[in-house]
Amino acid sequence: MDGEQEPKAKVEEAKKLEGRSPGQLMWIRFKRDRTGVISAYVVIFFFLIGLLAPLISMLYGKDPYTVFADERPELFDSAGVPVQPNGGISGEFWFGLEPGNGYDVFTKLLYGIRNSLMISLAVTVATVLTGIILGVAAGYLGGRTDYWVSRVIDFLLAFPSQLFFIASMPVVVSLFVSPKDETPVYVRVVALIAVQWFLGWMSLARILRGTTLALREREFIEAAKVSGAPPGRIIRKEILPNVVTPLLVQSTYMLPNFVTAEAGLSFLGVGIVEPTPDWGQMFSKASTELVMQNDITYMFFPGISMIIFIVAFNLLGDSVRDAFDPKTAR
Amino acid sequence: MKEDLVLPAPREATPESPGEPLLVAENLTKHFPIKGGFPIRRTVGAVQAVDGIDLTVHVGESFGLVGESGCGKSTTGRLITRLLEPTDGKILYRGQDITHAGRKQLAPIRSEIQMIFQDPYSSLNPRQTVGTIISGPMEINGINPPGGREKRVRELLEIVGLNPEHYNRFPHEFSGGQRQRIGVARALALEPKLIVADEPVSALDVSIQAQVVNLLQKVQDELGIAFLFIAHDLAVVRHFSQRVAVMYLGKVIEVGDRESIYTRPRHPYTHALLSAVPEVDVTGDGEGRRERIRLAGDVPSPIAPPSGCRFRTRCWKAQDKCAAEAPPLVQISGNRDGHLTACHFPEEPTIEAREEDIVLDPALAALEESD
Amino acid sequence: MLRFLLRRIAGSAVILLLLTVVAFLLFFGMPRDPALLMCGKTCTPDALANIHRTLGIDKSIPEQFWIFLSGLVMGRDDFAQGPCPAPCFGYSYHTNEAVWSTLLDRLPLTLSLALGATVAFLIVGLGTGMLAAWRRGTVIDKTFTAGSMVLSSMQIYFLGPLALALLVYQMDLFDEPKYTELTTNPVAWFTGLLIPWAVLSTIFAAQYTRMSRSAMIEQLQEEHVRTARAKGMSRRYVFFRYAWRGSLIPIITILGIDLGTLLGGAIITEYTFGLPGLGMLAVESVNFSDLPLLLGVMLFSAAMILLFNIVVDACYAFVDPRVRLS
Amino acid sequence: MTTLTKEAGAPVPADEGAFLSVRDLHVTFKTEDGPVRAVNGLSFDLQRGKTLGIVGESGSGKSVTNLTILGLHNPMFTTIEGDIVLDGKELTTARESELEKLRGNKVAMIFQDPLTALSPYYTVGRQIAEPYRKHTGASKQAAWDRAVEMLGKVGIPNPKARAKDYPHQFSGGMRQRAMIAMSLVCNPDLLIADEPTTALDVTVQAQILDLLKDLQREFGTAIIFITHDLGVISDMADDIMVMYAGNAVERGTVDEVLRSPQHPYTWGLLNSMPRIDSDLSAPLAPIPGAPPSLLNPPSGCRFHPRCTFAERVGGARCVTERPLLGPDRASACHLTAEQKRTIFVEEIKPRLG
Amino acid sequence: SEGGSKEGGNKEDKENAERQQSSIAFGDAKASTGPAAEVSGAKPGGTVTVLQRDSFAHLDPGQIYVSDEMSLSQLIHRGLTGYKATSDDGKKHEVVGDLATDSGTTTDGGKTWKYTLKDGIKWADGSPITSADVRHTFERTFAPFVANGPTYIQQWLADKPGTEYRNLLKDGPYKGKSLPDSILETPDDKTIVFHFKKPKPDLPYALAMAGYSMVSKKKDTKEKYDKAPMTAGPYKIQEFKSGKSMVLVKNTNWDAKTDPIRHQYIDQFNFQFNKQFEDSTKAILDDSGANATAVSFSNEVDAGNLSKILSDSAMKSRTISGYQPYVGQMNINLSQPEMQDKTVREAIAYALPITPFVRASGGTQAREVAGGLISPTVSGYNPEFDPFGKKKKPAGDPAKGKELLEKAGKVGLKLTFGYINTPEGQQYSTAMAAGLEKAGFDVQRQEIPAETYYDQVSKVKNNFDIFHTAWGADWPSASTVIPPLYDGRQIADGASNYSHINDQKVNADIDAASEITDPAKAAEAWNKINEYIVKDVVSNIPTAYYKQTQIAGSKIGGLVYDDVIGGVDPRRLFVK
Ligand SMILES: Nc1ncnc2c1ncn2[C@@H]1O[C@H](COP(=O)(O)OP(=O)(O)OP(=O)(O)O)[C@@H](O)[C@H]1O
Ligand SMILES: Nc1ncnc2c1ncn2[C@@H]1O[C@H](COP(=O)(O)OP(=O)(O)OP(=O)(O)O)[C@@H](O)[C@H]1O
Ligand SMILES: [Mg+2]
Ligand SMILES: [Mg+2]
Repeated sequence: MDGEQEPKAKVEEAKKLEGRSPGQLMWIRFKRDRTGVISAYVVIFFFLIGLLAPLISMLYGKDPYTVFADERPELFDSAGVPVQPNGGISGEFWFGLEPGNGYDVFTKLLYGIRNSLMISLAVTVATVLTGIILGVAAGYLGGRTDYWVSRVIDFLLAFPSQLFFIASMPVVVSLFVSPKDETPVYVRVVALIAVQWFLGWMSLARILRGTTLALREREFIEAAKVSGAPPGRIIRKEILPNVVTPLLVQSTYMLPNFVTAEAGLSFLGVGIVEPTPDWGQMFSKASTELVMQNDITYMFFPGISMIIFIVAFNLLGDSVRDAFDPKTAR
Repeated sequence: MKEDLVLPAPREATPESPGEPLLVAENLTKHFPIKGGFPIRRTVGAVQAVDGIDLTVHVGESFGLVGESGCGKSTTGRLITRLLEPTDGKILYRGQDITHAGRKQLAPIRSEIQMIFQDPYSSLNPRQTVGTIISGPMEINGINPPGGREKRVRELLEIVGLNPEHYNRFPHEFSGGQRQRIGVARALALEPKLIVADEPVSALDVSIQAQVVNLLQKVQDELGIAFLFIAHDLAVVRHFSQRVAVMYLGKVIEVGDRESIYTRPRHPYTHALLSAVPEVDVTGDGEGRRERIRLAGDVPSPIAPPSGCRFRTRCWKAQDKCAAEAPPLVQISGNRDGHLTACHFPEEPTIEAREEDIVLDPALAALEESD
Repeated sequence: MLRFLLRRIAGSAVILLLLTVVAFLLFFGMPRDPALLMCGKTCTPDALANIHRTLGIDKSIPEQFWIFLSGLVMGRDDFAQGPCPAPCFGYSYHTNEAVWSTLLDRLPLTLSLALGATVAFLIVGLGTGMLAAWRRGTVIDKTFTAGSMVLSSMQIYFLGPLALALLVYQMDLFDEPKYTELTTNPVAWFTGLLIPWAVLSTIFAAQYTRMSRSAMIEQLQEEHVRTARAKGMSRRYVFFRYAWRGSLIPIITILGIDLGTLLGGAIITEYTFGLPGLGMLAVESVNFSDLPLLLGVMLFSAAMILLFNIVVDACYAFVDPRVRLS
Repeated sequence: MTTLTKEAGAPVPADEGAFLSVRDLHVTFKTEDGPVRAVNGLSFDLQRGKTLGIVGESGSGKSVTNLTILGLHNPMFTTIEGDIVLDGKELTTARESELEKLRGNKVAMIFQDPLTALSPYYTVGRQIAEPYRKHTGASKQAAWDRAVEMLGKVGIPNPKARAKDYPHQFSGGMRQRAMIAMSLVCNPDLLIADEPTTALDVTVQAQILDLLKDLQREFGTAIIFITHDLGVISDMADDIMVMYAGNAVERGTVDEVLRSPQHPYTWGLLNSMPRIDSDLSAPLAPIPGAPPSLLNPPSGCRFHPRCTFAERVGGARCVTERPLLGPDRASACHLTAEQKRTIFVEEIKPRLG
Repeated sequence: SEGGSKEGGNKEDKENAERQQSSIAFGDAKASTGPAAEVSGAKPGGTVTVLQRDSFAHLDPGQIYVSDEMSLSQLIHRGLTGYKATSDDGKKHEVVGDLATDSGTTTDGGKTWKYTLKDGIKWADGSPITSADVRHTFERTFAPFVANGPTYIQQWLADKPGTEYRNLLKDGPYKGKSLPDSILETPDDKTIVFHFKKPKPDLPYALAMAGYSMVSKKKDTKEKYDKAPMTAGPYKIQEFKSGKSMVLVKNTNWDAKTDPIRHQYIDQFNFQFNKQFEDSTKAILDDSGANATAVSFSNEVDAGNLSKILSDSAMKSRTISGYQPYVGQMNINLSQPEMQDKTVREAIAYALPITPFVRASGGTQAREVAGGLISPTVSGYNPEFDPFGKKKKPAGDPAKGKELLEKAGKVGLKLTFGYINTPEGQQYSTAMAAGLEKAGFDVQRQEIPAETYYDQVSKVKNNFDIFHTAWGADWPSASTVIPPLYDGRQIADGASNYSHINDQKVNADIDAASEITDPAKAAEAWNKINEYIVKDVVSNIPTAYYKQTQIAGSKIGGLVYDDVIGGVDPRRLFVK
């Protein structure tokens, strides 16, 4: 608490009549945290890369779909391994060429990041919305609603999630696709989002339910009730602004989890498939004999970039949490 | 447990409390169910938080409610503001039954019954500015004071002794006492007739407490607002309330005007309570030493309260009758008008020291004997 | 406590039942007909129908479901492959093996993988985490914190292939991971699983380092820990007796989830290293639209998760008397 | 008796006769927002067998002072200057192992909230027996027996069985009794009780206060008793030290401080406190304003922003110059002794009734 | 690289071509008399470890149709006829009588075939093998549960294409019905006579298939037989843990004197399953302990180790390689309206890059760019045939393709490309699609689950314009390639005429070639049809010939790449 002296404080008050909201305070605290700020820049960098991928590859002059193994056969052996050392890194192909069909790794990584982040972001948004709606409803309404939402959460948490993912992906995809056309990429994307969302919202909902339950006991909610506030208003004006903190903290932890989970699915071959570039699909390529036996350079591009991204995001998450809640030890 | 005795008319006006009865609670009861059991969850018991109490708060008066932790004071307050649904009994506000009124039915009187809370930290939404917090109730009830809500809020801030410039500040920028003032301003925003104040000062430092007590007193005097003032600090209640009820384990065991309760208590528990209050001897004359009563143990659990008189397990006068029969809350002989006591074997109406201290606590007794 | 456990078990049974329903429905949503797989090159509609009949998928879904359920409890003898004692999950469409025995068959690998890794990551993770908390603020602490941050952000599908590529293919230090029964050849069992264990436990250990460090630090700030210090108990005693006990609770919670998932089949790990455990079985059963197998694996995995939920609850009671006595 | 010493200038050597002697203690915490000077040049002494009451509002540094005596602050974030001499031994520079021998043995502590201050994981008996074993080297059984004995002493019915219970099975009052049993198990010479009754009900508080008094009489322990509540302190203490914002502002015996207080803050406290027998006609007279921030404390006298008597000092002394606490019975205020006397008698006392 | 056949070498091509000129003879009674000629240097005893990727899904002869099961079948099952190696290098063979006294006698140009069982032939339990068992074996192939084995003889007996043959004996022999003597005659315990409506000169070949090995009538347990069959070969199953392991031990009731084609040198075979190609290669290279006597029947050397092994002279004696009977081809679905334009098909043929397929399968050591549809292991192979210049331009000729497409006025044509959803399938299909798109096609890739891939593409009403399949000859004659794949009268669900080619000339030529009894002449006739299909009909674009390299432990003797089996010949192995 910043203690405050009434008589003296008046002079200063004239200068800063606007109070600083908790959000602003958090922002000030966050800005002081160097690790957090650097991590934030790294994370923003990745999102920028994703956003600007088409532009960058245009400037760079290649796209991630050109089969260089057929365009430039002299660069490859007959099994599709780049002949030059270090995965064929050269002034022309900055990150080398992908063993197999010989895609350009640089543009593929750009687009891979773009697609992965897009999907994960969408899952996060869907999850957050569901989490808010169900979590807050269960916490605030209590009783039957709470009971059933909690049971559903328990039930879904008992799901072997990965197993469910791989089992349901083909089903979900088949719901959308006409047998004539190629499975459009967006269908896979939607299916990925849907499947991850389906088993992804529970922990957030649970946390928000807890937060709401705790908030419901807070006296300012009672104060609103005593004034005759309808439930809608209480949720909107009193509860929602207060779940923003856990929401933000949780989302910063959730998003990298979704990124890795999405990559895991593509790695298993049930997510995004060739030739659509995707982080996870690159891992799946990286784990082929071709790469592991011949030249492991390729492996490092998706690997290192993902580690940097996840570490930065996790550090950012820690900083956000610290900024909101300076008590917790780090 | 239900009070099945004929009740004395609680609306009887006493000299100290002029005016109409504003709010009347009859046989007010709240039992919180305890869930449990196997294999199917069901109600296996109940916390008898409030178990059939009768209260009357008159227009413009301050009614104090004291008692130990867990005796049901807050529950009573929240029943009266209709934050909780009573299990049994009746609440009449200006003669109108609001016991089970829904949110819509309550709307017209919502603005007349307001509440002030104990915890200055949790009673204000940390994400709203002071202005939003205070104008909230007006907005909800569609009140548009002349000159606009903002002007009214600034006025209110002034009334509670805060700088009107604080309009755009957030609660965390205030100290505990100031927050409590914000809480008062919020309660005043609707120009209520009754304010339920649930331990409004117990979380504050002594040096700040008085600021808030004085403010409330001013509000009560100047605006004629009635208070249901809940506190466990007997001194504060004495200072603020014209009439006082003492609760024990979900029951009112004694009620009366301030004078009667503090100087002529009849219930043994009231005696014990008063004797336990540590006093500062500022004058140093030591005259009129008060009695010393040391009860044994804590308040029993409200889940399975003792039969008959609930205080009997800690009472030095308890007899078989106390276990068999719950004493009714009546005006026993020797009491002034409006001073009701629920006791089979009441004490003398004095707080003077007795010949021998009553020490029920075995350890204390042992230690004192060994001296 | 016992009642509580019984209730949890009953609740788990309900969840398993629901899960079976979902898995059933999911399967019927699958865009392939398992009979096609078995029908072979010379498939005729007649033959197909015949296979449908032998598989029992000509019956209505509720009917099949009911048959399946009763089989679980009482066993069945209406299979062409022979009698199927309880718990009867039926016979795999694809391999014609009894599902239950396939599950039991694959279990030792998954068990070895999960438990071995768990032992490793618990020892390493809790050890480093506590050391970091003990030496909070020192170089050791900072190194561990930074290291665990990076390692815990690793993914099996990166670290696994990387370890394989470097240790097995490029440097040829190890054999490719493979599973040998412990009883057959303990040395081969150990060496064969070394890399998967190492990879799995590196990632997990890093997570547990972080977790146990912050749990310890949180506990050390508890008031009762301060009381213990005020009583004159040594720092070591307070650290290991008071703070550690409390730090176990969040760790047990996560450990329960992790163990449940690992024992239900570490799909990506087994896939990465080509180990035919339950996780691989799951992938196979999905690939072959093998309903009985899929149901078996799903129920088994879910049962593991639920079992460990209950174990976690029991552990809470063991660690925390407040839970035990309530 | 408390002996009082000059605060500034050459520090007066510790009183030979005093059992505990604190001199010019400064405690500063490093925090994210800057250094918090929680205790700022505090000195006091305590004799064996006596009770020193410390009052002051929240955040005035009462707990910090006493945790410093036990050396319980995290050295990484805390700087401690000054001397703490306990029974002839300097504590601020003592090694951790020496402090360990002292804690729970010679000096014991009771904390405010017995629920969080007792470990939920071990039985009450074990927690009481632990320090006894450690400090006396008694056998497990002997320590347990001692724990049971102590529980009996503090009035836990059926102590043999209850010793096997866990703290959460105890009620609030019983927990505080267990806490007291734990602190007294090694017959400490000094007992620090940090608001031991704030979390309790009045009737239970009265039991506990009586218990402490009786036990003190029996064991001859010196007690530092921290509280907000002047009533409690007048009941318990021999001497009183009033703290405000990290400083002691007034010091004296109970009678002196409560009947002829000299510091405006003490007056404020007495005036703002409703009493069960005070005159109801006079309204309470609160201290205006709010406690200061320790991050950025007021200059000069730390009480001056809230002090209604500052003008009477003349000039801006209160704002610029920090008043010193004299020796013995003293108060840290720029008002002259005469002014203090007349103000109290004429303006304050009548209100107290 | 040019992806093509540089390293494959024209020398080898020629050698193969020459070898195929002399086709396999049908042996007489003398050639069919046991025991088989000793393998030079062989000695009895020892245990061999067999590392296999896939567990055996079927042990019932009637269900066996995949190569690793066929290899196993060489050791445990026996049929009426079999291939006898007539050279020590696995390259020369003769079809001889196995259980029968000779490879079969026909008096009417192949319509009636008579077989007589040898004396002293027994099941592993010691009971004699009689003509009743033979009759049962063929009759049960009509039962619905026998769904995975070959269907030649059933179709011939019923004289019906596709799956209609099943109507001849709907429930097999199990409901008391049997084939009439006019079709299958067993006049006594030792004699079996087949009556066909049309000449079937290839019957001795067909009977040599593992799928027509004998099933014991008494011990037939229907579906369950698939896990525990009665055996007659030199080895019997001691233990089989599906997905894990199998142990074969000597069958004491097997009499070398009755068997002209098998040996029984090894005491025991220990199979281990789930050994990926890398695992088995690594284990065998390790060559210590049990690995020194390790071999794999079907695992190839993995792509990563291949060039290392091929260039290591020390490994030479332990390495065997050769062609497999498979030929990859891109089917153009002629039922699709847009595909009926020959110019479009030619555009596809020119534009389609073959390199992606070669690449995805491990490079030129595993696949060789193909010119025609007949494998080098089959009589009639012509190494010179390459109408679309694929051997020179394996990455395709998009310019030419585009030109043709423009000529057809179909630039931007939507081309639905069904591909098998495996990592390899994904890889080559995307690159192929990219190549076709350069020629102006709009390629729609459609994934098909790997497990049901062939079921889906063999549906007549499938929606795919192009899809890739591979076909291997069941015996070294193009009669097992051309008719099942390109006979227009064979179009049916589940049949193998994937491109739905129904060309009058092809049909007529097939009929004619089928009746040629001289193997050499027949081979030439078949090749003509092949060239006509590729060049003139353009319904199937050959992609690659399959090649395979295998290795064995240093203590393994008798290691030979057998062309007919398409891998290690397990019968000749011994431990040095
Ligand atoms: N929502 C609830 N559910 C169950 N029990 C409750 C609930 N609210 C209160 N109680 C119980 O009811 C009893 C009375 O509670 P209440 O809060 O009214 O006491 P109080 O007199 O206000 O005590 P305090 O002085 O501690 O505030 C207590 O035993 C409490 O545990
Ligand atoms: N570890 C710490 N780090 C930073 N500041 C601290 C720490 N401990 C105490 N403080 C600060 O020191 C000041 C004095 O605290 P202390 O606990 O001594 O107050 P107190 O007088 O005991 O108050 P209370 O009556 O509320 O217990 C407070 O402002 C507090 O915020
Ligand atoms: Mg309360
Ligand atoms: Mg304190």
